[in-house]
Amino acid sequence: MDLTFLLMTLLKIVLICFVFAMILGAILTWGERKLSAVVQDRIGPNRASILGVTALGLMHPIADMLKAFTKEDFVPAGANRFLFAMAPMLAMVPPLVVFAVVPFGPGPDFVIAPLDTGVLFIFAIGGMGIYGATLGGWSSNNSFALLGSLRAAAQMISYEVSMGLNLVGIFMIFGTVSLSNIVLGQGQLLWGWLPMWGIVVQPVAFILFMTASMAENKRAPFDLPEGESEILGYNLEYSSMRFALFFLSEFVEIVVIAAMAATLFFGGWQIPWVDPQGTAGGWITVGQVAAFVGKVVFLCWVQLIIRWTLPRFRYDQVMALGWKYLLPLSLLNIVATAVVLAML
Amino acid sequence: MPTLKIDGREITVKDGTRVIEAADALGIPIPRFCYHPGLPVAANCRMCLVETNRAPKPVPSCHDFCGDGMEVQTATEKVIEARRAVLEYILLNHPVDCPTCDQAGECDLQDQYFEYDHKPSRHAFRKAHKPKARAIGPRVVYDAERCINCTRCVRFCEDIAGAPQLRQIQRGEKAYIDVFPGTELDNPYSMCAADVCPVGALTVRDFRFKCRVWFMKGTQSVCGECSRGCSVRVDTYKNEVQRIVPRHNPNVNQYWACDAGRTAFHSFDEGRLEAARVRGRDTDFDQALDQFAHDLEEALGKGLTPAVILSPFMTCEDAFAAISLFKTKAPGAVYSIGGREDGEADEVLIRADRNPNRAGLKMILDSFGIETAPIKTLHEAAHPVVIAFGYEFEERNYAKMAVQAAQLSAVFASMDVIGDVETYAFPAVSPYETYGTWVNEFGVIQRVRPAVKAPEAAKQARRFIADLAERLGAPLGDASLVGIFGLMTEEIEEFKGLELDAVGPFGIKLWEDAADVEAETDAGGDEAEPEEAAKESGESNKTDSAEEA
Amino acid sequence: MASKAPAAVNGRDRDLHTENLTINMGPSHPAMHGTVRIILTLDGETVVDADPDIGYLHRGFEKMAEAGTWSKVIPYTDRLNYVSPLINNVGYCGAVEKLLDIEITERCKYIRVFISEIARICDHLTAVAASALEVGAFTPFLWAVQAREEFYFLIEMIAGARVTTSYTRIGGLRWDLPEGWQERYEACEKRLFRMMDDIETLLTRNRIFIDRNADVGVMKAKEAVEWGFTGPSLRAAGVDYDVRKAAPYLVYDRLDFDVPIGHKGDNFDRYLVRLEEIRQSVRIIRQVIRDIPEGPVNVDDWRIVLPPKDAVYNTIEGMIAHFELIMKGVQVPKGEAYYAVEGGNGELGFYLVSDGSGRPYRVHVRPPCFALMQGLKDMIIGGMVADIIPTFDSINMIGGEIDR
Amino acid sequence: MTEFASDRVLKRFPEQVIETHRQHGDDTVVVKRDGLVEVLEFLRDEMDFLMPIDVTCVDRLAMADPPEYESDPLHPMLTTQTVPSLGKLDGPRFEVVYHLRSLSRGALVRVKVPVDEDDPVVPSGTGVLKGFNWFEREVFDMFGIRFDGHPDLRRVLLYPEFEGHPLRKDYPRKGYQPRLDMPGLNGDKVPGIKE
Amino acid sequence: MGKLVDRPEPDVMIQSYLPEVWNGMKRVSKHFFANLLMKKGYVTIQYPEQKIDYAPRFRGNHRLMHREDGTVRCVACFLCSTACPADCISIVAGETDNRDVEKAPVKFEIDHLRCIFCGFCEEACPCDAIRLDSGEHRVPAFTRKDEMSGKEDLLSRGGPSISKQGGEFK
Repeated sequence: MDLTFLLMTLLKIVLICFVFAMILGAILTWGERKLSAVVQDRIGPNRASILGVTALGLMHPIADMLKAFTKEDFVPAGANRFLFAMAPMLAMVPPLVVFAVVPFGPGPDFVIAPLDTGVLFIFAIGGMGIYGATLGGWSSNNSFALLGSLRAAAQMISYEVSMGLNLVGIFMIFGTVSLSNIVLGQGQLLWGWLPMWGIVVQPVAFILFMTASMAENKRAPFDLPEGESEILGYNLEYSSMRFALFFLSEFVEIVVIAAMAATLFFGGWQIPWVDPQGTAGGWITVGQVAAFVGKVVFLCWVQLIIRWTLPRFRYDQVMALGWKYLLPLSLLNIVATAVVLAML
Repeated sequence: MPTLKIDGREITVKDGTRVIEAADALGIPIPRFCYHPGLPVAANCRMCLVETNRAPKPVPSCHDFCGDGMEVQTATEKVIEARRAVLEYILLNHPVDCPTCDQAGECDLQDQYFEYDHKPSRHAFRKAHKPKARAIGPRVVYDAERCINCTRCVRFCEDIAGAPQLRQIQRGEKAYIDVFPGTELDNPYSMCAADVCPVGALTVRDFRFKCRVWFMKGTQSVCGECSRGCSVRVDTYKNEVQRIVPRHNPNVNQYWACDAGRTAFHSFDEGRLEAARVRGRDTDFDQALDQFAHDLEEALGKGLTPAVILSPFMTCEDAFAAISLFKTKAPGAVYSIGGREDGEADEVLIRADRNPNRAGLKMILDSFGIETAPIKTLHEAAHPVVIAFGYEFEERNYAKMAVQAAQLSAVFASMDVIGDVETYAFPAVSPYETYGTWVNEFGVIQRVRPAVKAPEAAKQARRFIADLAERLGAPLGDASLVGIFGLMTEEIEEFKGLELDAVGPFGIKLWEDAADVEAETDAGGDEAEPEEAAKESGESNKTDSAEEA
Repeated sequence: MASKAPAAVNGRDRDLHTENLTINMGPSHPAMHGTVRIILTLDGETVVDADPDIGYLHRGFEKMAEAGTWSKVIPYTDRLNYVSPLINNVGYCGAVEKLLDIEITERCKYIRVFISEIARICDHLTAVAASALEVGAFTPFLWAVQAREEFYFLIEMIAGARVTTSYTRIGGLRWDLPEGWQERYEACEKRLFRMMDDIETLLTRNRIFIDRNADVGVMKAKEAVEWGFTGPSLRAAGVDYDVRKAAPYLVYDRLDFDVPIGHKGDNFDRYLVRLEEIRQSVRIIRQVIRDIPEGPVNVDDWRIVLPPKDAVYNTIEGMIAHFELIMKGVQVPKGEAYYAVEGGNGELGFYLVSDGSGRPYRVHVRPPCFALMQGLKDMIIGGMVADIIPTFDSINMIGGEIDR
Repeated sequence: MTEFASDRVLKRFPEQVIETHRQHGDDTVVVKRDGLVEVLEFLRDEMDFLMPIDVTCVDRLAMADPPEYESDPLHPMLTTQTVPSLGKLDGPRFEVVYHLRSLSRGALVRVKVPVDEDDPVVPSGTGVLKGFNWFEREVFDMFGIRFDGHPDLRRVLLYPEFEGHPLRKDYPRKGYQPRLDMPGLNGDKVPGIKE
Repeated sequence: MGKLVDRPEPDVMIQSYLPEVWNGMKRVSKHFFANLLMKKGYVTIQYPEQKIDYAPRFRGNHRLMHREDGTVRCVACFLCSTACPADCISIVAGETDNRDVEKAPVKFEIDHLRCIFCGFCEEACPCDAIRLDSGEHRVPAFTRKDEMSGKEDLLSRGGPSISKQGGEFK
């Protein structure tokens, strides 16, 4: 482990986790407001400015951040202060860590830690996210927050299962759990012309994965843990920066989901028919990284559009959906994949 | 005793009763402008036309006497049309003045137009122009355009005030009321001339533009300007007295009151004593009373006899409470009655004695068997302890001298008139803020009610007498209005069998004497009214007592 | 916190020892409009007991109304159901006119029908939009509010204010309809139908929405009648009752429209009934535009309506009538009357008592929400916490009306 | 013309009905207090008046003679009394008013019950139609009339600590209520929670 | 008989979630792209820079009208404060030197914290002196004192009155 490697890794961590994920997450807060506004025939955020530059309202995330920093950090009476302070961090860290294994471009240079067990790492770390919501709700000493955290725990655990099972088909097809290898695998062509992307070979798994991962992320239509009109959510008692962390973690998680979906189902950094092995270097590599970013942005957009289209489920309906529909369907998907693979 | 039918209802009246009076007694509404129960009949407005079986065309009901077997219809088509026509005619030259007119709201023309005509104007010509807003007297303004020439004011000045100063001049649409050249409407009852005006032609200068009449609340009270004690209504707005108008009372003042009494309220808010004072320093009321009680007890212990100066502005209850306290605590006390000096009497209402309750005080003192010492010589005796009550000390020099001569003195007054010479000064309520009864010169007991709320520091006399009594160890018992009135009915001969609630708006005559005959002369009015009014008062009295308790 | 709960809720036997949770839902809860508190006893997410507590917006309307003249009550009525204030105006003035025993002019009747239906559209739009909002769909809400905005502009054009309209007067109206009201209305209608199509695409056949609303908050017909339900909530239960048909007022008996009724009385039926009622209202307005006669809008009696300004400024007769009406108010003869109109949420009744003076002796409002709220308890017990919100919304309780 | 419900009630309960009238077309029955439940049940069962519309009350106190706004005969605009008179009323002070509607008949009926001030109790109509529940609570809240047999007679619009019954005519228009202490608002310390 | 509403049957299309979600997303995306690319659908008003015109009947800030000579048309008849349900107008009347007018307000104050803009004062005015048709809405202020509009303030928004003292046929 030489110094260059260390420095490079650090640089990658900073670039990917903090620059890419955080900035994209922050921009997404603007994006969500702007998108919802446009959908609803409004203009949306466009007022905050630095020296008269509004940049379509892109200054708003900065303003929001400043506001969050300067607001009173309120801890309710009777709260467990330690856990109350811990919870937002617990919520924030896992989605950032997940980026360690996401390949942004061809080759090991574009991934922080090219683990062979990448997907398993993601599940392992992603499962940690439950603690943030659960502890945050429980430690607030508020009945509504408690209800929210209970919902969060139940929902996230339930969907973890089907989310994992969805991807088994992908593993079976590509024969690996390393994300880099899965991406390389998607560079192949089916029948000589169709890129063998995950969405092509596993369309059902893609829909199920998106559903499950959005449920995992507690976003509409699965935003029951923070259903603002019913129980107000596990983050009810949070304010200022702590709330901002919860808020930001949600958006970083959108990026994570988009990145995972792009990697697993949309060929990662692959541009169809162009340099499937990722060895070309030069502008092609740049284009491949850009393709990855583009796919991530598109998938983020899809998630946002869904958020602004659908009403919210009810708690029992979410559980029913998770256990009665998604899980059997995922299992069915595995069986079908296995059968097809066996037949081929 | 003719019996007649009005709108099918039968009534038997005295000979010489006018039809309009009979209708009033029955409660059948007949509109009128020129007719006034207290004035001679002129029958010139024609508003009160009714149909009778005695004449082919409508006749003015204020002018026609009731006859036996007469049948009167007050609401036939013909009558209604006649009223409408009369109103249209009256309004022909009436200026569009309601916004600037003080009468709006109590204007007979407004009410009757709304009730009996309420049709749009058919008039689209220039209106006749006449002098506007002329000050025809020191207290009255005349607007000729608004005048409907009913001549009520002319008749009032001639017949009631005894000062024929007004006259109608010109004729037809040019007619208007004026004073004789070089004279003014300055008789002491000139404001009543404005009162009787059914429209806003004559308005009171004192009240001019001060307040709109519909905002005001009226309180039935008694005028304290002279010993006649005219029944008045005190109109207030936002806890301020705006004006005083006479109230009908056949026992006392008929429909009238003098100008002096009606403007007297201005002086009662000047120079109020704002806080209790001990030797010139403002002090808390209770604290001052504590000290005073202590000092007084000490002085009485030394055997000093106090002199008590009562004021004829005190209500009977207050005086009674004071006397009964000093009677028990200081049996040898000397009593004297202060008050204002006599003025000149006239033949209408004003009496020489300018104090409202001297008769009541005398009655109470008599019942205790107390001889009063004349106030003018009180200071000569140099009483060491002087306790003075009073709303107003016109004879203040004498009272002041007595107070100055004393070692220990206490003044209970609404106004700070005696100067800084006393040991103790306690703020009291003014006559417009007090509950109680006054007895006038002719023995009519009437109730005084608070029209405005007293300042916080000021207290009703019997309240602090009760407090003082408690501190002196001789509690009065029930110190409320009803309680003390109950004691008075037991103690005082004239009050025997009286009930506070029975003292209606007209008061109760306690004794008959020669002076009554004079007041009786122009008694008129309708029979129904006393009954009605008594009923009314029953209600209000009950409320008052409840509030007071 | 803990309270005794039945051993079995929803037929589930408990095998674990759990305690019920008592929580205050509201008054500061986003779905409770800041005006209601429901004291909930929860077994997990299931509602075991509920006690709605109202009164947070109580302003003493009925006491205030006794203070002034009869006309001075009109601005207060704006603040009853503040989503459809015009209907309140119409209801109150209709009640006073009933006491006065006067017949208002034909044109006035048609205009009152017109403004009532506009207000009803606003009211239903709000309720429908909020029913989406309460289950988390924000977009349809804002679309609906945009369409409602168009109607508010129309109302502002007619009445001079969007919400605090105070448009009707005893015996007539403040103004006749303004120039160009018809064109403005056409624009509104176009926008309305476009928006309704959008909303229906997003909601009506969406399974998530149906799941949230269908068979939730069910109120059966018989129960609904017994609770005193009126309006869309009653009709959704399948009872064909509409004040406009049952006791026609104004000119509703001359107009042709259907009363939509629902199948089971659940939230989804209430949503559908409201959507259909918007269409029926449009149908009524079309007929009003076709039939509305020319003529005066105020009754020809200066003792009831203020004289025209021209007469007031220039003639003493007008001036006096004006003064008398402002100072003393309309002199309403002694008596009592109950007058009901079909408000946005049901039968909006005014029970007035006059003692013969110029002031109301007693003004009582029968707010439709009041009866709906007392039935709410039955609708939410046994359901889940999340069901309270759409159910509470679908009865469309308006704080200003229920608390008065 | 269909028959009026009030006529049927009068025929059926001649003892209990005080009077019937149809002022302004509103079908009205005035019944004695004891007969209220019977009449309501009769209306529900035999006349099909199934829908409870409204319950309210009228305090007739200010209708006492003379009324509150009694004016001076010479100056009619001026009120001579500043407080409502507490005069003697002819008849009971309160009138509880029930409105019911029949869907099948399309008719509305008003049932009025005079109640004395000294004994402001009325049998509850909730046993007949449960929809009267909150309306009766409101009447209790605003007028202090108790409903005998009401399952849940609490204040509904006002808070439990409220003193007096505001829609009574002797309750002042600008009245003030005593301030209440709010438990648990001293600092951040909530009872029962350890720091 | 009422008309039964059309209640969608839960068929496969509905049961399987996706078709309707897809339809919804299509409609939402339609709004998204239409607004983004053509920028026509926006309803937002950029308020302080951009204002919509109020209807001519809009009841906004009060104004006091004046006569030809610029003096206030109001004669302090108090009808507006009588008609005001919110009790927000306070007037003090006084005499003027102009003998034709006699009476004018010395003080005319509107408490905008109490005012509910019902327009009853405008309706009650017998002299066309007070109007609410200034077309401006009330702008909030920081202090209570600023919410009181005095005579000068109200006059500054005023215009010539259409009514004449004493009427047209004087």
